[in-house]
Amino acid sequence: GFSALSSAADLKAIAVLVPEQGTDYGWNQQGVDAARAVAEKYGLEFMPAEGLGYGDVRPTLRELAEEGASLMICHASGYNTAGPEIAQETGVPVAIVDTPQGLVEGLVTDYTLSGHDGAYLAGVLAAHTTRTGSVGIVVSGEPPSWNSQSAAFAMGVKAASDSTKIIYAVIGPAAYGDAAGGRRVTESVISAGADVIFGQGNGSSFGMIQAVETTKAVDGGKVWFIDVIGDKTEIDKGHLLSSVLWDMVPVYDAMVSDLMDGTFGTRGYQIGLENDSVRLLKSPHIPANIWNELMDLRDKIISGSVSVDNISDAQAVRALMTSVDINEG
Amino acid sequence: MSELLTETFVTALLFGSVTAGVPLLLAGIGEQISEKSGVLNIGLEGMMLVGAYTGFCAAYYFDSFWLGFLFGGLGGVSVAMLMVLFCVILGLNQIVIGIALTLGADGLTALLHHFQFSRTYPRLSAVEPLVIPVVGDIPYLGEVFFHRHPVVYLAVGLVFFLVWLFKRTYVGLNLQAAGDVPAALDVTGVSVRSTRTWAVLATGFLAGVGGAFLANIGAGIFVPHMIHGAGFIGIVLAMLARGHPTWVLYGAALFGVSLSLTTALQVAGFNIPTDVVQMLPFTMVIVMLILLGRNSYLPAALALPYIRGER
Amino acid sequence: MALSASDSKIHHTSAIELRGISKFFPGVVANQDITLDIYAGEIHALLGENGAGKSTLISILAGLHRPDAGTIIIGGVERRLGSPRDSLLAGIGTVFQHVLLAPTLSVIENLMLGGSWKNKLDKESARSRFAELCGLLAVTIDPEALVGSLSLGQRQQVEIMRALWRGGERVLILDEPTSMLTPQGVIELGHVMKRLRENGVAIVFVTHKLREAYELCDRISVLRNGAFAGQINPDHGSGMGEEETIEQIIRMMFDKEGQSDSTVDNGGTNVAVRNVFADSQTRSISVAAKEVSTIALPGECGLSAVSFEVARGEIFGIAGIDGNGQKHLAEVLAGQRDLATGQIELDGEDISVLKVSERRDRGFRYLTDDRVGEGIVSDHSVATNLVAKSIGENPYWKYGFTKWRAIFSFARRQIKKYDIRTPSERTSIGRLSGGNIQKALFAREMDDNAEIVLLNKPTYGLDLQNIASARDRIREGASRGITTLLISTELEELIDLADRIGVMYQGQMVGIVEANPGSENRIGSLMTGASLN
Amino acid sequence: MTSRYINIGRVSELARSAIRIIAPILLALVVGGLILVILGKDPIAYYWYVVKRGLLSWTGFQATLVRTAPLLFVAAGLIVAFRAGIWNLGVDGQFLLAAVLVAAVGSPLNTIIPNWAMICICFILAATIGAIWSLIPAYLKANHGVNEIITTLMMTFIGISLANVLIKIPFNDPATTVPQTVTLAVEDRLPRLFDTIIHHGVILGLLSVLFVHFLMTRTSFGLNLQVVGANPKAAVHAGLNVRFLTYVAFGLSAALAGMGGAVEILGVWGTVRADWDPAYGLLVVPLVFLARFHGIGTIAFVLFFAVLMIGGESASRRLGVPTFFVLVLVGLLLMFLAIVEYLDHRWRQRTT
Ligand SMILES: Nc1ncnc2c1ncn2[C@@H]1O[C@H](COP(=O)(O)OP(=O)(O)OP(=O)(O)O)[C@@H](O)[C@H]1O
Ligand SMILES: Nc1ncnc2c1ncn2[C@@H]1O[C@H](COP(=O)(O)OP(=O)(O)OP(=O)(O)O)[C@@H](O)[C@H]1O
Ligand SMILES: [Mg+2]
Ligand SMILES: [Mg+2]
Repeated sequence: GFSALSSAADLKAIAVLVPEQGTDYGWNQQGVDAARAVAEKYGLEFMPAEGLGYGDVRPTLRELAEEGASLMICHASGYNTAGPEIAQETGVPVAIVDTPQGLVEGLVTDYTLSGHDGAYLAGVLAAHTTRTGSVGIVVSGEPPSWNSQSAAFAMGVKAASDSTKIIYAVIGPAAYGDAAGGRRVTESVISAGADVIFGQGNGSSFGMIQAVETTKAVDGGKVWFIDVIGDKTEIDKGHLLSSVLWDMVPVYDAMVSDLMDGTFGTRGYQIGLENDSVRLLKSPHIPANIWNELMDLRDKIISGSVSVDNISDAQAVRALMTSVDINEG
Repeated sequence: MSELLTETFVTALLFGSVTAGVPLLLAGIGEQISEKSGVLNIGLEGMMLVGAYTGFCAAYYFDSFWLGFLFGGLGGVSVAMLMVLFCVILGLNQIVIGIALTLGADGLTALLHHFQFSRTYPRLSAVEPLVIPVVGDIPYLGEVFFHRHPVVYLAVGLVFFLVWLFKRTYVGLNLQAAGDVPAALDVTGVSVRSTRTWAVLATGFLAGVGGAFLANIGAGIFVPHMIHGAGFIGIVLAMLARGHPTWVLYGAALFGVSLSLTTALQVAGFNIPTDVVQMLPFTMVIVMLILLGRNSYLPAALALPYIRGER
Repeated sequence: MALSASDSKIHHTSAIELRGISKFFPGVVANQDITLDIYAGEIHALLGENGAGKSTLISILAGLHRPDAGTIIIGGVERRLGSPRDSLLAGIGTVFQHVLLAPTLSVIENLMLGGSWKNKLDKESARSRFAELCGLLAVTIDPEALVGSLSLGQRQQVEIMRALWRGGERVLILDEPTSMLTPQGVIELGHVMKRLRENGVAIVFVTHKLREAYELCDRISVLRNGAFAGQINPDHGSGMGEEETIEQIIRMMFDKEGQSDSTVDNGGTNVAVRNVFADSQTRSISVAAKEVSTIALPGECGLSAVSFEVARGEIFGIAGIDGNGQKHLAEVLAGQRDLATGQIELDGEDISVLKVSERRDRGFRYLTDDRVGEGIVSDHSVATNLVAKSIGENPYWKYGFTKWRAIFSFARRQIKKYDIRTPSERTSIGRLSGGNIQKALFAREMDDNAEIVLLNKPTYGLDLQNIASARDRIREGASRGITTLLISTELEELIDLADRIGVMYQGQMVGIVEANPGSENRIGSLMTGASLN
Repeated sequence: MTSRYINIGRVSELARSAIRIIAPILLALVVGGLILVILGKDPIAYYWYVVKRGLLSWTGFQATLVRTAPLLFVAAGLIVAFRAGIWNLGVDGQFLLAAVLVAAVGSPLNTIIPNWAMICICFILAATIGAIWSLIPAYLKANHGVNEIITTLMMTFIGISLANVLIKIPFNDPATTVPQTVTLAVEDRLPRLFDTIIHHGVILGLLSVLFVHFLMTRTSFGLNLQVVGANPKAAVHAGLNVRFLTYVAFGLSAALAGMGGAVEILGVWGTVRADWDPAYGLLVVPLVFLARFHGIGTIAFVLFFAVLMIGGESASRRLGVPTFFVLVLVGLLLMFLAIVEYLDHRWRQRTT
């Protein structure tokens, strides 16, 4: 049924499916907001399905298809087996994440989001900011998108100052909502010397922020937090150094237009620095000179003169961290 | 790694273990009380969740950790009251009600959070520890154990209070009889109903305080589903402890340590998947059970409602 | 009767007056419009067949049941006994038919139960109190022993102590307190009761042993089918001798003339002592225990080198004060317990290693004395319990499929044959009266394929008519060639039934005596170990 | 019997129990409705959507049936265990591990042997894995009398972690970026009924419940288990091999739970993703209790709650109610249904 969709008139509604409520200043919220924005832009009906959890979303997908969704965005890596199956079954185009090889013309497209370029910049920023010479990475789990950013961040740090230590810690399996765990682990990382924390994790990242706000660095000074995906400025208490912002509007926008041109499913989508779909949050705490340096670096990356490889394998990520070098040596 | 494992770091790790252990301890000894009296309280997780929510609200709005714990306890008690009504007074199936309460509490607190906090995510400030003079200066341990909110000292004290209560008081006798042969207690003129009622309420209070501790001191924030199975671990600890409060203490310590062991290994750079480390405590316990193979004492009337004169 | 009751009121003050008490249970009227006065300073026997409603009436007085109709007047004022506490506060102490103690608590702790939780535990004073009660009842029990480790007899004594411990200053109720006691224990209890009577305590005494009732009691009330059936005053029974009185009681209890001798006279003077012992040597040995010993946990009494032989068709009595190894002996024979040394032979074949089921297949039957504990599955139906030991066997199972219809009709037949009082074969057996449970167990063991039956206190809790029929069945079985091992604490019963009697003392069989009325004293001295030292 | 044994007729039992069921459910819905009103949503609309989607709409109803398949297997397992007096609260671990192994071997096997054979082997494998995972609790209970609530709960905790390790390391599908096992192609999964989305697992689930119901209530084996469950001392006294029966009950129960995992993977998922744990046990345990271990009752309850899950998801989405509300509703219904069970039970007692 995709030829039927090849003119704008047939596009009726966009559905987006997210595992948690779209109010987390992070992955879910960015996804829902972006889809809403695009729907408005094209005057399409918007069908959000939030808080579906990580269980079986096939019933919801089928129902959305029945209700006339023209595009179903499965905004969770957990949905990328179900999505294509239902696309085949119902003929309704589906977008999934983290599966570049999974494209099916007219039916399935993929958007693999990685802010690794941005994370690289964040790493540089961290290296410039740290007083103690140690920075920390705390993640709630080890999904590819987290991994590639952790790796890029580490590379950024090393690029800026080779001597800076990088402390890496995973809270635990399925610890996405484990705020207490986030805080506990972050506190340990801070007391291991880190005074800049690069934190990735949904509910648990609030625990990390809590730790950053309530724990002194080993030098007695303030600890900074670098966030990902969302913009928590509204709820910041003065520790939010920056954030690697992800903007999915360009991605969804491109999907819809491809859908109209009948080229849907012929290419995957990324976010990147070039169109600011990945960018660093400019907080007042970042000194101007450093910010300018970062922006230059950004341009170099865009121009390709600096390239950041995209490492998504957990083991490879750990290999980049200071502690492991010491271990091997 | 050697340079990473500084005193501050090790201290922080142990500090974290204690912080993680205290909620388990509170919930565990709480559960132990109601189990002694013959009520199997599967709703522990729910009581902790509600305690975490109410405790956080109180601590946040009244800006007082003490009030936080108080209301956390009361939150737990409010769930416990349902348990009392359904299981002690009406004699409904304890496992059904326990699970129902846990599911309901999970949904309700998440719902409340959604409408109340999901735009602002309020967070508490750091807690002011009560530093115990002398012992507080011991390297490592001093900070880990004696730079704490008083509630931690109370929790540990409670363990030994319970040891005394169980062995040396009528309440202890009554609890044991109520869990063993309720009728035998009943015919001596002590109401099984109020024995079990008080026991369950006590459980609710302790679980609630445990939840509040997790939210206010553990996380400093409330997020949905934040108890994360701690309640069920508490149930297991209570049962393994076979009526000894001190064993719950050891159990809670074991879990606390294993949690920060995960972090320690990672920070130290050992490439062990977190899942493996997570398995350790339970695996240890199972192995211990197989080796020691002591049959676990559980009250004979555990999970059985008592209806007077029933044959 | 009513007349005698009312005129005697003139010179008696009533401790308790029951007015039209009724109690209904699912499908049963347990008590029906019972009106009864209990006087201060009397020992009042409450008699009635199994299921007559005695325990129910007592539960009502103990505050465990609320009567569905009627009022209770205590010391002249109407009282509502809404809970055991009310009843205790009203000065009523109770010994329950089925022991109600916490096995994981020590004896002393069990006795202390019930103090207000606000007071502090004072074990010392409790111990001294305990000591004097032990003296009073002439028993020796370790106050620190866990109740779970005591024999049923000892538990019953603890239960009696508890009744004396608190409450009971106005009325003391004893529901079959002697069922598990030794003759000596019964005598001591009698003294205690008399002493309490002197202090004006009213004592309600339930028993199935009419002679006990006759000897101890001032008045005797009889329940039948839940209703008050009449009253007798042995002492007033001017000119009415013991036999006559008992005749009259039986008439009241069963609403019929007492028939066979044994029914009336359970006094053990049964002359027809069969003397198979003499020729038992010539007969084939059916069961033999050789130097059997067991390992005992603390509190239990194990066996040390017990040996005996029983001839086919013989009734071999095993006497002894409860808790002298009878339990272990029974369990070893039944195969529920491993023996440490020695061996057990069945028809000359060593069966020491055979499992319970295998011994059962060889025709071995074991009637346990732990009725509620291991005898029945209390929340399963009477029918299920009647077949519980032959699950999977024809004709009630075919290819493993249950034929419930057949089972239920079989159950109905058994219920009729053994006169088990139950609303239906589907009623859960736990709801039956003590005696009726016992009948069901009896029915289960006494099936046609039985060749050796081991009966542990088979008649305990039975009313005398059922005792009579039970004893007849045992005799009849023996005459059919069934080998019978009869464990009992009641000499009278043993002497009445058995050919020979082995006496247990502290886990040893201290002697085997030919059973005849003359040998009572010999056995008695063996039981107390007197003959040893 | 004697005149005093009254006969109470079964008059209007149906009507009575009907009321007993309906009333509390209504109460639960009213309480839930109040919450909705507080949230400013229309309760009637919500419930209507639930019924419409979960029950009345054909596709929705299919979804409901599909959802029941694993629940029914888990329920069957629990019926066996509970009737045998074994509180196997570890079904989730048994379910999950079986699921993981089925997912791991499923599609490789399918390339070398015919589909039907693969499916059979997967079910056998699942049953075996489940049973193995119950071995330690069984041993500890049978030989040391260690309470199985503790051990099974712990084995579940371990099982969940172990499942993750398996998925992330040995069974990880290199083709996917997220850690998950290889995926069994849709056409190789359990065949579907006609042209619906309902796979045969649903029927197997129904059969499994009916089977265990029959097994436990109509066979000597079942009665043996029941005796052991109701009073182990009596079982010993009756000469039953309590240890053996304990192992069997555990094994059977866990095997069924494991097959539940197989059905979910072969029927719906085709793969298992790391950190996936549907924790069906937590829902099914109370349902089996509420049905008093009765097969038909269990099926009814499972269906009812499947409707609620499928319908609730949809209703929440349409009305913009956070999905947490479904949890609240489940909790409420369980509570009020427990009251039904209680009243009904007491009433039965009064009549038998
Ligand atoms: N306020 C309380 N705190 C803790 N436990 C209590 C409390 N009140 C009662 N209990 C428990 O309930 C049990 C039974 O209550 P009950 O009312 O029968 O107590 P009691 O012994 O009668 O004391 P009192 O009647 O003076 O309150 C007590 O033994 C005690 O274990
Ligand atoms: N809680 C109960 N539920 C149902 N039926 C009961 C209950 N208690 C007693 N009954 C029934 O009431 C009747 C009287 O029982 P009760 O125990 O009072 O008889 P009893 O005189 O004590 O007999 P026994 O001499 O055998 O002890 C019996 O038919 C019994 O089945
Ligand atoms: Mg009181
Ligand atoms: Mg009785």
